[in-house]
Amino acid sequence: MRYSAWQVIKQGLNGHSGWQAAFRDPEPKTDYDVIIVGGGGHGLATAWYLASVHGITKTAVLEKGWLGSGNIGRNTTIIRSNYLLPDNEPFYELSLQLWEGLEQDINYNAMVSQRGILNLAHSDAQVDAYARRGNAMHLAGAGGQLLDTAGVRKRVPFLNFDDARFPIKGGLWQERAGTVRHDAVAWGYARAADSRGVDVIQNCEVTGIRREGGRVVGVDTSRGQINAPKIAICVAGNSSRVMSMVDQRLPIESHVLQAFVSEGLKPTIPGVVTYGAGHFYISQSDKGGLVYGGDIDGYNSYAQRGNLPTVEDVAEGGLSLMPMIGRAKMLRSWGGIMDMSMDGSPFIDKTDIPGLYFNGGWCYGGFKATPGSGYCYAHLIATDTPHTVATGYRLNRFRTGHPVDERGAGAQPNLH
Amino acid sequence: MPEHMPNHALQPTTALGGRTLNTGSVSIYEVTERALVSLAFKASDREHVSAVLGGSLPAVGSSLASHLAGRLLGLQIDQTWCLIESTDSAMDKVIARKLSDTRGIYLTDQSDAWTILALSGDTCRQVLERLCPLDLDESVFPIDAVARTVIEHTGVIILRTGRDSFELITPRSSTASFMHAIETVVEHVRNEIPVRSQDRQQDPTTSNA
Amino acid sequence: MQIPHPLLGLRDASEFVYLGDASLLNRPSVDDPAELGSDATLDAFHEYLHLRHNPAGVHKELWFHEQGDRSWLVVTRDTTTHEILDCALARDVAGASFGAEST
Amino acid sequence: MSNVNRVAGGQIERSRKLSFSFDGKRLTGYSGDTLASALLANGEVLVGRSFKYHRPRGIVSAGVEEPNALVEIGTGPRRDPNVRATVQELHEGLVATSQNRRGSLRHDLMAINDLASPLLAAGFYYKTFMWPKAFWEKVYEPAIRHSAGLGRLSMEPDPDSYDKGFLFADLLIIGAGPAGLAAALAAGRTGARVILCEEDFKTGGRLNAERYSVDDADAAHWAATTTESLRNMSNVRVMTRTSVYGAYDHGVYGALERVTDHVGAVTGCARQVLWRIRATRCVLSAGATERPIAFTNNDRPGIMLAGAVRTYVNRFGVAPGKRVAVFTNNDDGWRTARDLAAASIEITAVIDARDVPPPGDISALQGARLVRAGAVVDTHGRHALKNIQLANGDTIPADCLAVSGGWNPNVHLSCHQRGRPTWREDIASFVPGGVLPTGMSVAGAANGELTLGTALRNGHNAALAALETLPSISLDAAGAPPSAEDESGFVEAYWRVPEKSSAFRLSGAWKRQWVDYQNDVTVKDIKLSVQEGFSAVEHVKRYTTLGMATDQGKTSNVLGLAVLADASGRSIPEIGTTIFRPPWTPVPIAALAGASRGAHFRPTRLTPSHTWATENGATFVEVGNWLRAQWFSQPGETTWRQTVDREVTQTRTAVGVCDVTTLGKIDIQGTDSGVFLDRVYANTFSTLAVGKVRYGIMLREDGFAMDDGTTAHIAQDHYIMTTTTANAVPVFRHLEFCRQCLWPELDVHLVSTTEAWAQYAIAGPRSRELVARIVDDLDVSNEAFPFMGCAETTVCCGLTARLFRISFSGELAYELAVPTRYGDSLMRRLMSEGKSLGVVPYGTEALGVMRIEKGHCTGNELTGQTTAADIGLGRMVSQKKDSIGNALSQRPGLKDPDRPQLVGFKPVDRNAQLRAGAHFIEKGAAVVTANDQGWMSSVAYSPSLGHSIGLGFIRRGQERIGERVRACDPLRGEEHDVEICSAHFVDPDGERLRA
Repeated sequence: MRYSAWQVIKQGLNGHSGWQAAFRDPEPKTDYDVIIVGGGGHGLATAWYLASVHGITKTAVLEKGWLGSGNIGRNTTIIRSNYLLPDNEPFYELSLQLWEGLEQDINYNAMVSQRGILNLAHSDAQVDAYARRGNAMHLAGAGGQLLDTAGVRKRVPFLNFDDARFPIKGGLWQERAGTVRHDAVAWGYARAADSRGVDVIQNCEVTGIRREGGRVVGVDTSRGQINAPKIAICVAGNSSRVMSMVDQRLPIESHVLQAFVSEGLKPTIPGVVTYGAGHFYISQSDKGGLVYGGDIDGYNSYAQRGNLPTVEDVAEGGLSLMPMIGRAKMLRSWGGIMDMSMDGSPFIDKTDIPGLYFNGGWCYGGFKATPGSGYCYAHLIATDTPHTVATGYRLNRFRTGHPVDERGAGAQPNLH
Repeated sequence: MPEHMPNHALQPTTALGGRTLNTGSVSIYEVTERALVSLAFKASDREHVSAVLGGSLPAVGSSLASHLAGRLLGLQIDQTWCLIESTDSAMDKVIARKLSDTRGIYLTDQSDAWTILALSGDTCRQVLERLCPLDLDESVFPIDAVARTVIEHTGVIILRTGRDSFELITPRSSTASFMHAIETVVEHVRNEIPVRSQDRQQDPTTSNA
Repeated sequence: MQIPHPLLGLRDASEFVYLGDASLLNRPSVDDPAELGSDATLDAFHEYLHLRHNPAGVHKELWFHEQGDRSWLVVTRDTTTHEILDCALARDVAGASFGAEST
Repeated sequence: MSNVNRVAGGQIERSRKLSFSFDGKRLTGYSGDTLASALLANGEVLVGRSFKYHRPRGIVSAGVEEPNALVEIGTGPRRDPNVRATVQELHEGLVATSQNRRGSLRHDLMAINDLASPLLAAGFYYKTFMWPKAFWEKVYEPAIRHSAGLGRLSMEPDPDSYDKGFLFADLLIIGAGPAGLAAALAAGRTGARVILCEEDFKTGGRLNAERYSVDDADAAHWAATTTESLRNMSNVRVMTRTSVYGAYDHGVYGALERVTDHVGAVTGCARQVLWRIRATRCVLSAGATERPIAFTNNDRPGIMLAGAVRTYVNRFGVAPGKRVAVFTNNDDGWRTARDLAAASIEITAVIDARDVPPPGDISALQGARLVRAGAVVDTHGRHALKNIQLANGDTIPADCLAVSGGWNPNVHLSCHQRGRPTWREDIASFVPGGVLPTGMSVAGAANGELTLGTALRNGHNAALAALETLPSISLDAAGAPPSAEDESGFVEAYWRVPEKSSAFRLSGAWKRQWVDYQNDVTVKDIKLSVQEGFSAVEHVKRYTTLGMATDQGKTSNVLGLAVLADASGRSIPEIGTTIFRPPWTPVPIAALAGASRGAHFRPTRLTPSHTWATENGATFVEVGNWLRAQWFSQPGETTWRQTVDREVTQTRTAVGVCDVTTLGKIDIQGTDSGVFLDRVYANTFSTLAVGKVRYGIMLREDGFAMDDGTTAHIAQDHYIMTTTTANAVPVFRHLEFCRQCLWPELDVHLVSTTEAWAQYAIAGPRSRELVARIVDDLDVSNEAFPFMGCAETTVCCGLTARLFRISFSGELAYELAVPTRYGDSLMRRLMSEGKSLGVVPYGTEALGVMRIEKGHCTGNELTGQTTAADIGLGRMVSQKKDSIGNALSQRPGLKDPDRPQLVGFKPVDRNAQLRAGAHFIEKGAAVVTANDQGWMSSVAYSPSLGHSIGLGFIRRGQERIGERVRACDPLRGEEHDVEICSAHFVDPDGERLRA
């Protein structure tokens, strides 16, 4: 059923009795062309682009819990393409362009809202770094503006310009950035892929990866064996757990990232603002909650919960940057498992095992990459060659000495 | 009098210029006539060092008085710091001369890296519980206990000198910020007293009657 | 979290700085400088520095008591529950047969 | 008329009358009232509007679970949005304002949303607003954003202060109701360190709200006297107005104490204190929350939870209505009716969903309609309830309907780690289950023990069981538990009234049964969610927003599960709950930040010459946490460039002094210090003679440059390392890692001495003359004290000092260090002694200009992405030894000759001003990523050369000296042709610094 305003009115007048399930709840078949392990945003997007771009529809997406129960279901919903390095910027720009056409592409309103992002600078060196980054964005066609203090004040007058410990020296503004209703991305991709015949299978946990003659041939799951010549791993924070089934160690550690939402408030913050002298970023959801976060807790964890020092650190950054949010109240906090890579950049690559593909290492930046990741992963699975904007995301790049280290923090995942 | 008194013409300054605060229930003053020297050694040499120090090497977390080098603070398994009455800025050399055997013991004068604040008074523990992440209950942190920790993003060494008195040793460069943090809490604790006592009157007296 | 410091008792994790897997104690040794750039050396350092078991479960890891006694600790912790099973001074672990049990 | 609904009794202080206002209307109440009880006393039934449909709403509860009665408290910058009227204590002059309305509360223009509600079902927005594309952000979304949201932020900085603290206990007791008080009493008597936290301003919990007896005394009185005796125990800390909001790892709990909210603003006080409580054991005695029943139009003002109705009558002396009806599925409804009757309030009906005879004595309920196996099928009244309708069509007048659907134990904190609650059929609710937070046990109603006597015993026993494991605690002193009768409490699961006609017809479209009041989630929404395939509990929550409002579903979640179970043909335990996450109740962001905000966000570090610099016209700049002098303006100088040019020129022609104390200094001692340095630096140090300094480059293990600086061999087995200002802490940490974790066998010791020494760079052709005037006996001639020499010496007649002949400016230069206490005095001395030499102080800006003129790297170049080779120091990476990073620096990607290399850049048009951050593109090539050749990292105007110069990285830069490329800056719309040149713009052969 195609969604439209007319349909909403029609169904509304009809007591909503005509709405169908957004996606089927199919039983797994025994054979597919491609199995995607992981029913999060990236896995579902991959399934959609495999179907819509490459015509591969005999695909199963296997999700161990409920659809979208991973990081697509708990993040701060920011999309942007304001990266520095040539291995990153064109990829994120592709992703942003896909966001811009997403709703028409999948006939689902995921509320892509391009309200802009402002990254603040608090030293001359930071202004220089943003200039370098802003130019890299322009080279990749992503746009962007460098604002001075007055320009920042004009756009976000309620920041701390008066008694800031680290005064605002300027900022990098990307107008096309913004936020998206995160759960709806998973639902929209699932519905679209389902409409092309893809089986989206929930409550189906992969317990083993089968190999014959060196090649992968299928997976064992909590719902039986499922076969396919191509198996695409896309499990974010659980990457190491799944890859350990084929005895692979990865350049990845799993860490916890907390995020926070305040009680609902009338419109307050127009776009996304990030603090450059502390770890803090914030936006406001359409329901009125201030959605904010900061740094990861910093220790390996699969517990999906964090601890107080980070909660406080984030609040300190927030109050320093915008003291007017002091009386907004934190309503809820949550923690997700981040697949932190050694250089802060992801992997979209074939593994050494024929037929086995790997997508992961998105750190805490995976949400904005969802369409781009799905698009490039689908390209890799369908053609066995990396997409041109994703050639840097190789698994062996640390051995060869080609890290994609946006922060320059080196091989320590919790610093990225 | 320190043994080695330079007669140079430069004037010393302290981080707070000797500023003090006294509210009646809390007093804070900057201790200026004190030197701080670290003694570093291999952890496996602790017995030897203890012997050199006359058998008085404190465990990590505690302090004790030494006739050779003032109060010894056990701060690391391989470092003991000496807190000595002195205005000499090179007490490392003075202590080195006093020790019978300095093999394997490395001294560094740290007097000028730190500010020492003496905090005491009836409500000083109430003040500290809003600043210090350590359990300062006497059963856990008795007199002479010492610990290094962090207060308001600033490193600090806390030494308990009495039931209601402490010395806080904090990096010199950020002393003003540190002092501000303490003063703020001192003021809050003092001004809360009437708010809380007003409240106590209401609480148990009412009933259904 | 509270780290059960072997010398100091429970101390708040906010006093510490985390590094990562305690296998970082097992730095490969290069006795012959001529081997510095060899494939075998690069493989060994690459695996040492970059590849992780990243277990969901018991994990030995390095924490530095920066706002405390400046000791590096090897903490044994369950990454699924955060329960801490053991804590030792890294200097005592280093040089012992740590390598064998970590891999 | 004021306080029209006040009845006799209650625990308010009638002698202390308080005036307050609501939406501008002046009203009065009493000390001991909440805002909610005072509003009800004044007959203010309509207090707010719902989130989505802007339905009129009244007070539902008497506690933190309140979904409806959210108001703004205070005015100006202290305006506090989304405050629960049921928690806010009344104080003199309190100003409350209703929220989420356009126009007045009574005539909210947005109420039109309710008319459109048939279209606005769960998830409608995912299906529309997609055309035309641009309209989402410009038209639809702003409208949605504006009608959603609740209270308003003031948009001004919060003027109040907040403290944060740490508390420690053997036993933390969360909730001072009957179970909590019994636990505290038992634990307190044993001598254990106990903290008892209660979020209400009064301890006692339901004891204050019911007509119970404990130990044969009035229960509220027992609570008060017990609390007083607890307060008198030195080992017990009773904390009221303190909400424990989160259970974190290893026995750490977050708690928020409201210090002044009950009296209004108090200057010089912390408004709230955020406590981190570390407790070895914890008893969670957080009580239970009553839940409503879903029936058509169950959200009208006047429809309240039955327990709350009792609270208002018994505790606050307020009748929530003049004619009250009761709808219940358990005995509590009857208790409500009897308590109200005892207060002479008219009961019009008691409708019991169960088919059972009325429990207990009903003699007081004469005149009321008593219905067995009954149901309320609809209600009427726009801004206030007028009547209710029964299944048989009868209409019963009521301005208040007390509803009891049973009680949900407050399991939240038990689930903050891995706990998953388990279903208990007998009370039709979830109780704590799975793995509780370390050290926690649960007692009383929170554990499903919903009767008083049991709760008291349960609390007492839980405390003893918790303390049993602790050493040196004597349990004998605990005494016997308090005693009370167990009241009847039989509940029969009954969730919602069956709908009369199909709701899936337009005629029934406006007939809705509310589940989540605040977010306007109805039974229909949950059914639709299931119909569309969103039937996992998390999907339902996200698709309908059930339980996502400010109350986090405290009253609605279990009811929602029951509706979901019904709609999807599963049992409630099969479905399970959503995950409970901190905080239990909302916590102001300001409280979480505490004092670390504004100018005090982070400590400020001051250099030894700070006072002097302030006196001498310095402008300061933040470098990490340090404040450093950026430049020293002199009278007549109108731009900073004038000042900086003068400082550079004066230094290069005479002598300049700069405070470089902020550079990290590490004292390295021990017999293996040289070996250690060889292993941590890429280059060799063990060959360095005493009295010499060497420049060192330190790599990370991955082969990229980490930091650079000089290390001086000051004495046998004693080195002094310097690091960059920014890396002082990470380098020290790294060195300790190397020392303790990699090579513990080495005899080497590290002490940070950054702050112990005030250090000044003295640079320029006349620096030697100035230094000679300061040092006592040291021969500073070029022969005796050459470039890269160092010495311990004395200055100014006997002061210990260290002198290093090193240069960052490229001039003849020294760095002189004295104990920090003499730093101020030495600066003054240098200035007075140097006056005749033309001395000038210079700041970080001039320092920056001079280092760019010399091609020295700073953070702009050492970005963590560059190798030693990239910055032209590849030959320093010794291949004769294994040191940190030497091996991996030989990976192909790091040795690639095509990597961008550091070189200098001059504008072809010497008048052009270069820009850091520009990218290099070949002539004629398109300005796109594929043609990106590198970037400009640092730029300065060189007063020595008279034009703009830059340092930057460009592919194969060293081979391309003399080549011209474009420095493109599309970000700022600029582009300049530049010439690639040596990075050493001034004195390339280093003659000056060796002079």
